[in-house]
Amino acid sequence: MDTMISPDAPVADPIAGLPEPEGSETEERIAVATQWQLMSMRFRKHRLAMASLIIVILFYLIAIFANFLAYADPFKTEAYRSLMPPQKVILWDDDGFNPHVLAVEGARDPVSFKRIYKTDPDHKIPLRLFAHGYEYKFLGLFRTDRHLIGVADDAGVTAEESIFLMGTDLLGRDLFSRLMRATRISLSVGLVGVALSMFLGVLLGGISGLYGGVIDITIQRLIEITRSIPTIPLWMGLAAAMPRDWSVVKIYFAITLIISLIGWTDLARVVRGRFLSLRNEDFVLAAELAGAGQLRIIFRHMVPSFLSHIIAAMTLALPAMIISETALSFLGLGLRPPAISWGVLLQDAQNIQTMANTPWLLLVAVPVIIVILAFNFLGDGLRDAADPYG
Amino acid sequence: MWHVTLKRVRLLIVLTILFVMLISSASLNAQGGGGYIGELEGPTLVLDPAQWPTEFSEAPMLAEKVAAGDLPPVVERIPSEPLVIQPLDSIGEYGGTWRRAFVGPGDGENGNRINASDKLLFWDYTGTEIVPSAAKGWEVSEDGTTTTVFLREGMKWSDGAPFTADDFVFWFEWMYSDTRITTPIADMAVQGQQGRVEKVDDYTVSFVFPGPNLLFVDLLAGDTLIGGGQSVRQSRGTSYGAYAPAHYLKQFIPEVSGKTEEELNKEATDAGFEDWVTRLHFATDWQLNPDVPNIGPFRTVQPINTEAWVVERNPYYWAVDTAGNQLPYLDRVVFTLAENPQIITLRAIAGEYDQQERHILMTELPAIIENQETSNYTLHLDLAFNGSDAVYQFNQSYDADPEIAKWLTNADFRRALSIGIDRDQLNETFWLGAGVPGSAVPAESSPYNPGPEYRDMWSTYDPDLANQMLDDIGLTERDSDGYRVRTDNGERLRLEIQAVASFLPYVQISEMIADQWSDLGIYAEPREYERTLGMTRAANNETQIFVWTNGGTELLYLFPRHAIPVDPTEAFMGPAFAKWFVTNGADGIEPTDPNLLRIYELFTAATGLDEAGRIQNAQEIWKILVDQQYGIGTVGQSPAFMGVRIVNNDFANIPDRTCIAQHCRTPGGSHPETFYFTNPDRRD
Amino acid sequence: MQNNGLNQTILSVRNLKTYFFQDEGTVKAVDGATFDVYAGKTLGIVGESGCGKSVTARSILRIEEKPARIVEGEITFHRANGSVLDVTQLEPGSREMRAIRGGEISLVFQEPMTSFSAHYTIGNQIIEIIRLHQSVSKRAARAQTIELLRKVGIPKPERRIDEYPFQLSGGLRQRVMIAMALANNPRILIADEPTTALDVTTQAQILELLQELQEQTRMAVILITHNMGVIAETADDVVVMYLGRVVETGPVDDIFHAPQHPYTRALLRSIPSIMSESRTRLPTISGSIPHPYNRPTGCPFHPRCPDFMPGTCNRLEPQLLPVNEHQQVNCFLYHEPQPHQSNDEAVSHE
Amino acid sequence: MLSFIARRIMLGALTTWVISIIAFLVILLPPGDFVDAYIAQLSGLGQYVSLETAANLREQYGTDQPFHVQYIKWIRRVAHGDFGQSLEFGVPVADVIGDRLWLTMVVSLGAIALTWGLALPIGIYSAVHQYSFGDYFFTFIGFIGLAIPNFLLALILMYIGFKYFDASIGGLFSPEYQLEPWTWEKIWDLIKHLPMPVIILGMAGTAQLIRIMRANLLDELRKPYVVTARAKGLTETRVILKYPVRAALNPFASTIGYLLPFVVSGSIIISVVMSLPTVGPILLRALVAQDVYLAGTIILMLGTLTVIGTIISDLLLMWIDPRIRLEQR
Repeated sequence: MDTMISPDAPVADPIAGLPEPEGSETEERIAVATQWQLMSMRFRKHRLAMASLIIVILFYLIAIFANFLAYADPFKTEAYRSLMPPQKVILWDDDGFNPHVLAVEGARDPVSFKRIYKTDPDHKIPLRLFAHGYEYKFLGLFRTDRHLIGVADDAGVTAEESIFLMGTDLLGRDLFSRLMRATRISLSVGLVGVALSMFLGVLLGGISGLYGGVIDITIQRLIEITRSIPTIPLWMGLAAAMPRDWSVVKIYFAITLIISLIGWTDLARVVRGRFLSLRNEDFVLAAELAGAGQLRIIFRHMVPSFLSHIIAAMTLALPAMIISETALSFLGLGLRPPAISWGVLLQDAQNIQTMANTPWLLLVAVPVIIVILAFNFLGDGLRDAADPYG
Repeated sequence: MWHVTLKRVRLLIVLTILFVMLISSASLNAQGGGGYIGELEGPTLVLDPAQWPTEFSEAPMLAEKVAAGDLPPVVERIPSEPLVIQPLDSIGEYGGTWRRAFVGPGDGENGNRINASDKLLFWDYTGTEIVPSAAKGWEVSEDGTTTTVFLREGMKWSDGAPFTADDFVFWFEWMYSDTRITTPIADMAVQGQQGRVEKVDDYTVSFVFPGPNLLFVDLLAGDTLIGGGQSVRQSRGTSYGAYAPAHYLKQFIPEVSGKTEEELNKEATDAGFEDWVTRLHFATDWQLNPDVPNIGPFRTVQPINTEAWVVERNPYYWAVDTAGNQLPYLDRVVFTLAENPQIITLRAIAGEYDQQERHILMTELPAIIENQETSNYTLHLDLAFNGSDAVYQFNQSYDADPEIAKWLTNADFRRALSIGIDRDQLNETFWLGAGVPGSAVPAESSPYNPGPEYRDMWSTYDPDLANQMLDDIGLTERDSDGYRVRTDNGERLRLEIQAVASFLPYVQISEMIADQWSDLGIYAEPREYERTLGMTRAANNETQIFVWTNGGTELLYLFPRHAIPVDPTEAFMGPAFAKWFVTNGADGIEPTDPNLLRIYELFTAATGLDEAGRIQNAQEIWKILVDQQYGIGTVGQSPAFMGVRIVNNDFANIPDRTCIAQHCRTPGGSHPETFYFTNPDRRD
Repeated sequence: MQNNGLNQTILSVRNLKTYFFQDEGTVKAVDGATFDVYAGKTLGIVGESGCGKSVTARSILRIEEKPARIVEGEITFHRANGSVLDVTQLEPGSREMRAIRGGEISLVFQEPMTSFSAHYTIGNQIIEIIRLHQSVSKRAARAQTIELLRKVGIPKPERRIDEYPFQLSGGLRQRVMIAMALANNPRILIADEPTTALDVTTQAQILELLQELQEQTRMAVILITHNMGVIAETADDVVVMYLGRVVETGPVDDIFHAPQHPYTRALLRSIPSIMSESRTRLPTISGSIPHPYNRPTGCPFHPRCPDFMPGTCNRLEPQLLPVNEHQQVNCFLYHEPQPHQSNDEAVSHE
Repeated sequence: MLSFIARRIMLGALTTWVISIIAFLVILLPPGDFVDAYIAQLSGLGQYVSLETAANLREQYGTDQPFHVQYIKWIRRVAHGDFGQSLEFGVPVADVIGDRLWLTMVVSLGAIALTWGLALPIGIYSAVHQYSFGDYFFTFIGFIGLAIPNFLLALILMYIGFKYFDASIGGLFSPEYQLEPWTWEKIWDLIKHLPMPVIILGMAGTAQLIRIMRANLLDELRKPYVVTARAKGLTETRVILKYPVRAALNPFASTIGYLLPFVVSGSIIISVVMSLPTVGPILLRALVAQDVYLAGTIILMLGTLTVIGTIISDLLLMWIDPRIRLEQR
């Protein structure tokens, strides 16, 4: 009975501790808790994973508070501030602490055809915390126009009177604010997609591993077929088959569905493998002998034992989803404007003009890289921590 | 002999001068004299036989073959009445390879346009005057029912076989009239009645119609199914274009070949084709089949479905320069495959192309300008004549949502949306200030332009008036976000703008317009579709607003599809009406809008009208189109479509500015056969 | 420490300390082990799992793995060539250490199932160790291997040599393991729980085999086990360990007949006796082994000790000192606390 | 054993057949047909197709036929080793793919070699030195390759190559060799062009592989046989390379099957961005153009490769893992 606490303890060990109080309920709780405790202990050891966890949490906070963090309407276009380079924030001036940016004026150079922007050292645009800006619904609860930062006098939209921390895109839209919104969409695409493939993977993998026989063979074939078809044709076919009158939001979900439809196979294999090996584990056999019902075995005994693996797998699947979203956008299949996602922003930067003259548009790649790195390290850490033999 | 009156020539000269002045002033305004827009210029034809050269010379590459006995001497290869071209700057030197980009087997037009002189008639470099090309002249009968074309005596196919009236008769009888091979076209008909081709003598061919067809000469010169020329009209499964190499193609057609259909089918399947028809279409395709004889300056030596499409000089080409040198000067043109526009831009700014005007995007201009010196090329910006590179076509036959349809067909609604667009913003952002904002009417230089006031009509930014107009037509209610709501259920009125990626970033342009319209309380959502999907949707009458160029509409009768719904494959303004129009009412939806019906009437009547009458009708059509704002024009007369031209500094006889228009077959109008390399190293 | 005079010391461990350095703290897996190993004798090391037996064994072979590290102590080994050296001073990867490892001291351990690589035949794995320490041809090594297999009682060794470990039963595998350990006639064989995973019959056979072989070769055996029964049958001397410390040493008879340390006594009480009734619960030691990071102050056994003396046992650390001619015990029941044994040193956590 | 292989092949054939149906279905799923696509393509390239022409083409290509008719027509031809005619390229599918196939192989195998060459040693190092600076450093570098969207990376590298190194842009051959027949110079030219695509392609997969290798090896390092091996007196390098690495490599055998199709499929985007004459861009082109026979053949080809690959993997696994080999008997 003690095998669950210390499976390494020799069977014939005569010096076992005092038996625990009767009742399997307590025993299980302890068993599971111990496993989680162990996991968190091991996880904390992985410093990079800890740092990554913080980064991931930060990014999800950005996603949640995207509108609050953005200071400019991400859809507001303005030709006369097209492709403006990032502005420098000046924190101190002669009056002491006075964060501001310098006003910028631009015109197109007739020879180079570039828009050239000049700053006006005399025209300071002060920055304020909790400034007024465009109106939005805060967490979907109430309407407000407060933003974390903004210009003091709510002057708003002209190039002379506004701030562009990361510069602007071709249409003169503020890149920083667009990036905030893109973070929201791209990170949630990942989550929804992973949740869906998780569901499919656990369900089909579980059924396959549990029942075996014809069902197993069928599902294995399904996995093999799905994996054998190159992803791009599948994406294209499925994307094109989407109902045409769907709104951007619905298409967004459809895209995640498409990505997850392809992503579930890996997980299904993992789950199936776990089920197969667990079926023969001592404690499952013991539970079976003890007359526990099958469902009870699955949920009380088997699932907890690989839940940590699922979580790790999920964390590792997320960056793949995010990368897929950008790739889909590149192919013109994923999220398309006016939706703002990382893929859409990256696609905007995918031209020679950006490389040559407006490299700040490439800044979009930075959060993508950071998040993907963070998720990978986080997943790595979780997996290392989840390994029961660690 | 030629149907060009002195009066008309004078008119054209005046118009051209006016036009050049207008354009240069417009461009000065637009970009303060960037220096990239030059004077419209090009080679001219020497039509007076007295000035023709009497001695001929040829390329060293051919001279070798003559010496080896593989080719007859140059005098025998050139017709007795060749086309004599006065090169733009200087008599050229033989040799060299023109390096260009192409984007795949679908980009045959890339080469077709270089071979564009295989048309019977063509336009001069201004794109306003019809001049001879493969045919030396033409004549229209008094009653207008017969158009006669005069061929060049001694002219030969690229394999040396004579090019005669028999090739026209063969085309008409065996390739055009055979329903197994193709279907009849409107270009060969008058009021639905098909015309026919008759041989007068070996070098004279008549096109005879059951009624007056005064437009036919224009059709022969235009980029039309009948006049487009062999390169474009007999490639990719089509067999139009007025003539065909009878001596070569006969072997592929039952009856004429002396073989039965079964025998030919057997041969075809053995060769990997579906049946004899597919094999015939392959055989006629100069892009795919290096064996097919043609009459253009170049013939294919490595087909288009490879990494590099290579075309080489036609040893029997029938044009010479004023010094008697057989054209073309260049040995060959090599098109290298580029899978995406970035590669083309990158290679272009690295100086890897000698002249490239296709597939170069305007928004990349600064990068192109920057690298001019280091990569030894010069940028030219050529302005188009069409009124708008981005027309928002409101589908008048839309019927999926009655409420939406109600507004799409409301003239004031369209007008309000049109004046709700800040075109200067669009011009600055997407045309880098180099376009002309305004309505969709063709350039003021065009005879069809209805008058300068139509450039601004309903096309000047006035958001207050727009708001007022929308209120007045009953769209007064708004939702909490400030958007106007539908009158039937009170939900937000949502318009969908359908855009497909192309030469211009239509999606982004639409995003800017949607943002501007949001100030009017109009919610419009730009939706990007993959091109096939977008076009299919449009053809199926599923789009509300479609954005596309109106390129080609400057010659309204030759290329009406982007202005009037007459061809269902691209009738964004009313696909169901177009279907109704082409099927004579058998299919599609009949329009009830009197203005649209009037447009159809004016358009149909034009075939039987003389030049002046046609101009009058065209102007009236444009007036209605602008007043009704079926298609909202934005910015046009710009270099956006094939007008960003990168030219190697060693390349000569290159016009400063060239005509970019559908009918000019850019760069065909500047006769690429006269281009040559000044740098001897490049001529090897 | 007892010295029989007749017996030659091959290995003496003095005050060995092997600690695990981890982020959460340091675990003193072996905390001052001291004992001697004599030629031809079997030393039994006994204790509950986690008491540091296996770490001691690995420390001798210098295959203690990260994060474990020997921090103090001496392991003096008398080599076959007569030289004497302190193993703790050698680099684990040095040529000398590697020559000792597998050549003069070899290891047989716990899991015959997983102690062999599944990817190579048993022959391959034994030939490897022979050729590593003796310069013989492959052929000769193979012959030697067959001979070894025969010696440990593997039937048809000519055929078995080419089989994979998973094709053998647990007992046979452990025999192969022993054969491998004997391949180079080691001076010391460390058997780390060699019979734990085997059924009772096989256990007995394996122990018998070990004893036979020991008689033939006069090698010393260190037998690590938690099983007092096994100790009683095979060991000459016994070392009892608790939480990294040696709590009692002595000849096997003395330990069994006159256990001194309360822990030793408790251990002996918990051996099931054939005489005891099957339904009765075996006496157990109250409480459980403390968490390694939470080692008690003073005598580590005091929280479970029936003879716990408040104020002494929980504050001061006892030392291993002789109680009689043969035995040494680490307990305040037999020694007065020494003044310099201050508590500072005894605090083991952090 | 034989019956096992026979059963595997039977199942493989069945899978291939289903793939062929799905491939065809996926291509025909989007609305419209090749002719629509063709019209749309020409519209964007300045050429126009009339209604009449469209009708002709439709009849000629048979794209107006229902799904099963088109499918049966194609699969019959496939059964005879004839993959039909590419609608867009106008020549038999085999001719379109032919030249590109082996260039695809060269690029893919190059990428695989790079991935393995980098990932396995790094994975081993990372596992042996778990949580060391080197472990973090190499894993980090590997992940960077994974994290940068490779279409962007390709463009950036090409631009840098143009701007600072005067490298030729895209493709696998310099323009002067493009039209030349095969010579040693041309092969050398190809070799000079290979590193950039190979690195970009290889980088994307390296992190994954490092991670798998590291995890596998970590699992193996904890197993008692490693201690046994150490106790033999082997050097540490020998211990690790002979025993746990060998075992950790095992699972890789089972991934070999997916490797080639995976890399080919993954190379599509890079090939488009860098304009490589591989199968990738024509697959994408064929899909956009709904060139059914061409796209269908490529998908079927990749699918079949995968199926064959998995069978080979199974056999390989059997061959290298004595447990599986002997227990299958």
